[in-house]
Amino acid sequence: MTTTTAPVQTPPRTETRAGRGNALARQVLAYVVAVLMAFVVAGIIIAALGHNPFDAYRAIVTTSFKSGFGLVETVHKWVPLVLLALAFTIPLAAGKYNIGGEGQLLVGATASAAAGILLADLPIYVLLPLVLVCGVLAGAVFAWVAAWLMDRFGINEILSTVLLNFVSFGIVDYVASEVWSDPAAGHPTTIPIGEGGLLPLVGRPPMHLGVLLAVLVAAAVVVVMRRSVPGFELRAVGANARAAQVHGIRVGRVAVGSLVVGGALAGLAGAIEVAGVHGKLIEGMQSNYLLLGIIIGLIARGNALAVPFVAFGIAVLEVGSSAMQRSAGVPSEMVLIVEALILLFLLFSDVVGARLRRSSR
Amino acid sequence: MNEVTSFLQLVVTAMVPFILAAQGTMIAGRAGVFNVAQEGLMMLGASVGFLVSLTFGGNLVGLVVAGLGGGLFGWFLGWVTTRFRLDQFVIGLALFFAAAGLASLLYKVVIGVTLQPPLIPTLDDLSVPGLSAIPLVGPVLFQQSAMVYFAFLLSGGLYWLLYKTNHGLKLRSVGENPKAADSLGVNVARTRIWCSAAGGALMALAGAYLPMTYTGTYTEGMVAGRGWLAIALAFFGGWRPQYILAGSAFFAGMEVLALRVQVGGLDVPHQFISMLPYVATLLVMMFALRWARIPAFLGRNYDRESRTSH
Amino acid sequence: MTENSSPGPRPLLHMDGIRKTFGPVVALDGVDLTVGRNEVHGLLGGNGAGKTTLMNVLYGLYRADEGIVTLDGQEVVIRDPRDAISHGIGMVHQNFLQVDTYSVTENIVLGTELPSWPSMDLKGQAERIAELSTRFGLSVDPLATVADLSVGLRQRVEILKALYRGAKVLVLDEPTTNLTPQEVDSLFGSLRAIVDEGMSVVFITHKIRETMAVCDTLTVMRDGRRVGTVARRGTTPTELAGLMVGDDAMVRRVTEVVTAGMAAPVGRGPTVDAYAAGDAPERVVVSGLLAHNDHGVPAADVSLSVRGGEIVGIAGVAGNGQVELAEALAGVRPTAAGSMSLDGRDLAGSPTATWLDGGVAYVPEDRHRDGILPSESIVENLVLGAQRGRRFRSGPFLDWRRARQHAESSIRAFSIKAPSASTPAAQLSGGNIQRIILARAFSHEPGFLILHNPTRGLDIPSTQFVYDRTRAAAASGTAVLLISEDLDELTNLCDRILVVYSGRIVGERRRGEYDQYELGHLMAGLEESA
Amino acid sequence: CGSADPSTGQSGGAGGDSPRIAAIFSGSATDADYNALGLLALQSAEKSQGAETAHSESVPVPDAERVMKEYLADGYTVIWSHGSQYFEATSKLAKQNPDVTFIGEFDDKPKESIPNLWVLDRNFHTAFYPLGVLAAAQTKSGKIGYVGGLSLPFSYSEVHAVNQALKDSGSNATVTPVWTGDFNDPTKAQQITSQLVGQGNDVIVGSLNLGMVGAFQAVKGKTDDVVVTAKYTDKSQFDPEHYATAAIYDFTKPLGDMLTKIKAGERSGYYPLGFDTGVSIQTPKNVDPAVVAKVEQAVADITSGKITVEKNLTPIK
Ligand SMILES: Nc1ncnc2c1ncn2[C@@H]1O[C@H](COP(=O)(O)OP(=O)(O)OP(=O)(O)O)[C@@H](O)[C@H]1O
Ligand SMILES: Nc1ncnc2c1ncn2[C@@H]1O[C@H](COP(=O)(O)OP(=O)(O)OP(=O)(O)O)[C@@H](O)[C@H]1O
Ligand SMILES: [Mg+2]
Ligand SMILES: [Mg+2]
Repeated sequence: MTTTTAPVQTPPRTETRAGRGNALARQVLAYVVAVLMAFVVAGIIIAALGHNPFDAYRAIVTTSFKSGFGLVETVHKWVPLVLLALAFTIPLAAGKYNIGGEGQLLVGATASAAAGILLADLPIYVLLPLVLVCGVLAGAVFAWVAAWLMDRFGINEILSTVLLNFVSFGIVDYVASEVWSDPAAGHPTTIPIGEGGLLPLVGRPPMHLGVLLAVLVAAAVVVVMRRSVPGFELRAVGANARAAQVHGIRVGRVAVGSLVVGGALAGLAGAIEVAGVHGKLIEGMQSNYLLLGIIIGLIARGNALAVPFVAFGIAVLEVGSSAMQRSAGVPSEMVLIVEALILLFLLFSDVVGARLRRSSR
Repeated sequence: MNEVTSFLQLVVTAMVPFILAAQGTMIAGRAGVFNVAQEGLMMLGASVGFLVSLTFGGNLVGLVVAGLGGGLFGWFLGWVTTRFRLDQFVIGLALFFAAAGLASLLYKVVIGVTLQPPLIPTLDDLSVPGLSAIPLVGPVLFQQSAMVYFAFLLSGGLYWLLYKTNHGLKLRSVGENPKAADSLGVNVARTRIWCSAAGGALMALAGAYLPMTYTGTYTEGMVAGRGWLAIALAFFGGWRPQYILAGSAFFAGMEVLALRVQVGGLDVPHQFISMLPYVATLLVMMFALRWARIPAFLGRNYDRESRTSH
Repeated sequence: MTENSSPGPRPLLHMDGIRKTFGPVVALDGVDLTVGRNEVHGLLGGNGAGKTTLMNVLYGLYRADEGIVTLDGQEVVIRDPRDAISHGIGMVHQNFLQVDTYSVTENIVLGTELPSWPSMDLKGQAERIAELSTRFGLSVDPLATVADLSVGLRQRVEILKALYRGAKVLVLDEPTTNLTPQEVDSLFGSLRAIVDEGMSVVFITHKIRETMAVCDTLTVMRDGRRVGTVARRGTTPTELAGLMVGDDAMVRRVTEVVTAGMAAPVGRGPTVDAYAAGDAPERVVVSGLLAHNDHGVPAADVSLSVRGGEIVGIAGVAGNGQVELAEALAGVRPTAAGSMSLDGRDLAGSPTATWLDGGVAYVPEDRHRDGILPSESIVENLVLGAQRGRRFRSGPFLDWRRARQHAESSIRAFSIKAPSASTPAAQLSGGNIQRIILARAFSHEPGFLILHNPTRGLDIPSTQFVYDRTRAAAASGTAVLLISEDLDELTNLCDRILVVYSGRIVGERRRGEYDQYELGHLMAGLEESA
Repeated sequence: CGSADPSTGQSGGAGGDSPRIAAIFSGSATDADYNALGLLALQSAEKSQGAETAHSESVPVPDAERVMKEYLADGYTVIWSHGSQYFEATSKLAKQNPDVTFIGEFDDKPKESIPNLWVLDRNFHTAFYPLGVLAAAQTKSGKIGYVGGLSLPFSYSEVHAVNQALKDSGSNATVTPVWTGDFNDPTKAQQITSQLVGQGNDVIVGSLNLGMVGAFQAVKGKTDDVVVTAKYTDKSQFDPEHYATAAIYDFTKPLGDMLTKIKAGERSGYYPLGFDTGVSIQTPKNVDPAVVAKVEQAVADITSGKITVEKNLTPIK
């Protein structure tokens, strides 16, 4: 008999480069469609509110690209976003939810500022590395607290990281309004760190070198995740912790390590904000990076390679949001709604894609 | 009124949003739906609850509509995650963003710029005849607003529902082993969708409680992170209604105590005092509540014909 | 062969032209099934033949693409298990569908419409369940938590679930996999009682011996089609094997599996040459090894040794410390006391990775849970465990090219059926997943190989493949420990069999002395008579 | 002060054509509080000066510089950052963009003067002196509660001013300053105010934004003999029974004044807020007429220079 019966050997999917390119193109297409759909729906809402959606969108797109300044601002915004997205994604690969990027960023920033203020007179080649390293270490330690609570006491990491965020707010407020407060700032802010602690600026308009650092870190994360032994173990734990353990991987350590590395990246983000953007610690400097970082990580589906690109898109949106309010009068809350819609449509594009592929067979 | 009484009254008043939002998280979670939109849904509840009460001149309408709105969001979460099996975490965050945006947007559209924001009357205290005369307990527990009674009765009701009724048996099984539940004719999708809707409604009610108790109006950022704390509280309470009630008392007690310490003039920077509730919670988890168990299928979608989801 | 078309006047259940596809896979291709009244109807077939799928369609868990189901001469539409239950269909699934945290009673009443005001009356139901269980010889404590029960007892809970709902047709999907011979007999007794009360049973298995013992009628499936329906009286094991496997050459190659346990009617293993490996050096020495279970209770306390080239079996009813023993011997579970050495090197107390390096290879019982990374490719799955070794590494990085070559050669050597080396493991069938795990275990060139239920759920050719490989490993000097609940398998392969009960070794038999009933006696914890 | 710095005849808003003004606000302009005041001033400037205006709401401090830069890029000629938290970013940008005129808010007189920066000194301490006088005259328990948000220098100056008023009035009442950690969390404000009242504080001096609503809620409907003062806008509606007064701020006049001067070419200066420039104390309610008189006297004395309220930004122990 010639009817197909189970189990059918699907014809060997040839692993050609073209095949892989096709898959990539399909994925990118899904993203594009989702973004377009989100903008269409948001546009309808904007129009319903009595504003002009085209003006609004023009504002979003042009802010980042019409001037070098806009681009630099976007790139500056990209840095903390990409780092926080990785801080979420790396533990996620091991099945752990790091909701504490905010706290880790703040504690990292606090430590950087402390180093930069206490040792303000040191020359740049000593102070700058110190400022960055302090941020990284502090972020790592703060994440380690949550990891330790998880490993030693079995406390769910979502719970502990959420609570530790609130603790970090207190720390920043204390440092910025009691310890090294700058009375002239009108807001809990520390005095500036030493000149030597600032990241050098390059280009016109000036861009800080933290951008380069973030690019390098993101690239390193991709390489480590895909090719290195720890990266493999991390993925193995995420794919099946039991099987990983049976095969000699120390699951607890990997999970703790992934959270600590995530914390270190968030801490680096804090350090770069201090050393590159503000030159000091400011209450509220974490913005909404945590949530955006999570969103980016989720939109990128945990793929470290996709994170920087998605982060850039979100940075454009964020930078453009105030322009949208400014030039089209659209309430800035619309950006939240656009972001929500992008997420929804992205997920739906999967469902639709799967249906199409099935019906085309 | 003596000091202990007034302190406890404050604690009980402060418990309500924690109870409602965390029980909402719990009821959806016990059916396997992990909602992370609390913060946004509370904002939406606060905004809608205020605006509707204002427009229709009654807190009850405001509460009902806020609840329905939150329920709609919860229902949507349940529906897309069961029908299309979309990632619960992602949809939850998307809903958080949408609800947060909508909350401010609605206020802007309806009220706009004014120096005299319109007010709604806050909830009246209803004393329970007889019981409110008991010393200490009376004023603390039986001289409160209807929402306080609702929150406590709800917790009791949820306990009864989950552990004493057949519906509860089915509901919990859906969060533990949906395949088993399904194979016995329990409607997994429907259970999940309704639990998620109920959860969303409770979260919005938690938000609506804020303007109706603390301000009489909607103010931006009034939720101030309490939604995220509700998630922590659900874990803290081990996803069980009775412990969530106790946990709410602990959270609220710590929050009020932290302020009390300041008022009492203790010479510690207020920033450290404000960390107290969070640090105390972690300490309690470390040394007392090691059991916290989570529903086995929490946050995972069930696909009847897939082989991997059992 | 006799086509047994209509056993009774009007069949109880008739399925007609059932077709079911999963994406490109055609799992059922126009299958018919007729089950008469008061009969045990065997459903026989190899892995992936479609037995489970067919019954899942009947039970409403899968929706068929085409086909009609007739019950009592009435066409019925079954959209979900609720419909199936209301039509009197009950099913015991291959992987038990139970809520671990619930009590037996709660698991059984789940999904029914018990009144709840002012609260559910579970006590009353517990009594009803106790009564049911005595009536059908399925005794179990209705108040016990399911997670604490042995596999055999959980099995009973599953059957009680169906009986409680008043099933007319009871489907059992491979119910004997984890049972001792005694438990199998008792189950068969219960099935008889059930049939005597007017119900019918569909009994899925790939073990020909069992169908011969209990079934009245047999339907054989292969590759998603029904290849024949026969009355038990009119058929022979060889004929059934032929139907199942489909080609005669294959049948001859797998006779060992087909005839397992049947050559000697009293259950004596084939009396091949007596125990021979007696003088080879002891490679593995375990003394006073103590391991705790997940609740911190001591669960396995053993001393044993395995010589090079020897296959030592561990027999026992599931839940008698086998998992703990296997994991302790594999270095996965920390040991509380005792020592274990391989070729004189003491491994106790060191991390799992050291055991792997030391030459211990472990084929875990639950291959999906402990054996594979489902979302990762075959390549990655074969690297797992060796990622830190020199073989796949260059500097701090993994050499994926070498890993890929290794995967491709393993795919050939172990006949793994997969579209390519980058196919995610989750997409493979159970047999092929087991092949990956074996390939990984053997690529370490182990000195000590621990196999735990290595053929569970595998069909005849795959089982034969595992047997061949195991023998080959032993022949090359590996010390093999085979932990299994399948006595046929143990008596077939092992040079010695140790019986565990409650975590201790309670008896030892050598090849030539095997008697399955005696072993079953030991497994049940009854003192050695000798 | 550095007001005499004539713009030397080039662009920068001088020269008659209507200015383009951009403002940044820290919260939503619908807050009926500080940001709403800002928007009203901006709208009034649009009407009276024919200015083209734009604004951004809810600008976090770390984003202020970027948002202002975007306005610069769009060619706005006057940029107003409404809130002292933006002062640093504002003065930094002022230095970098000499052609554009900036208006920044501050709580002190800045050390250096920048030729294209108007400094609006909010002088909160001035307004809190009369509130202290009210508290001194009104309290029976001798306990006064001060509810702040973040412990910032301007908050300290307010507490010092209240203390000075107590001393000057010869009162031996004490002030308990407490901080909610957030100017906009009404829930915390309600809780902390309830406890202050429970501790016997019978005058509550509030220095919060949206949080103030919660502070009123804490006393609303209670029989306690407590009065509450507020800041920025008339908040009597929140609790007419316990509301005493508020330090009312109005930015319409200061902004108008500065814009007029900018138009006239005066591109930098120091604009202190005071009782003749944008600040007023509402006639106190729910207190004795004698208390009202004392408060009004204090305002008059400050205006006339008879009383100098010390601006003390140092932390409170
Ligand atoms: N949920 C599913 N998704 C995809 N394919 C499936 C699914 N269930 C069954 N199949 C496929 O349908 C075919 C029949 O499988 P089925 O489980 O019915 O076999 P079986 O006869 O029960 O085998 P076994 O003896 O291994 O239990 C197989 O090819 C299998 O891969
Ligand atoms: N959940 C699933 N999703 C996608 N494909 C599946 C799934 N389950 C099974 N398949 C496909 O069905 C085929 C057969 O699976 P199944 O486990 O039934 O194999 P089998 O016939 O029992 O083989 P074996 O004898 O090796 O156990 C597999 O090759 C696999 O590609
Ligand atoms: Mg199979
Ligand atoms: Mg099967």
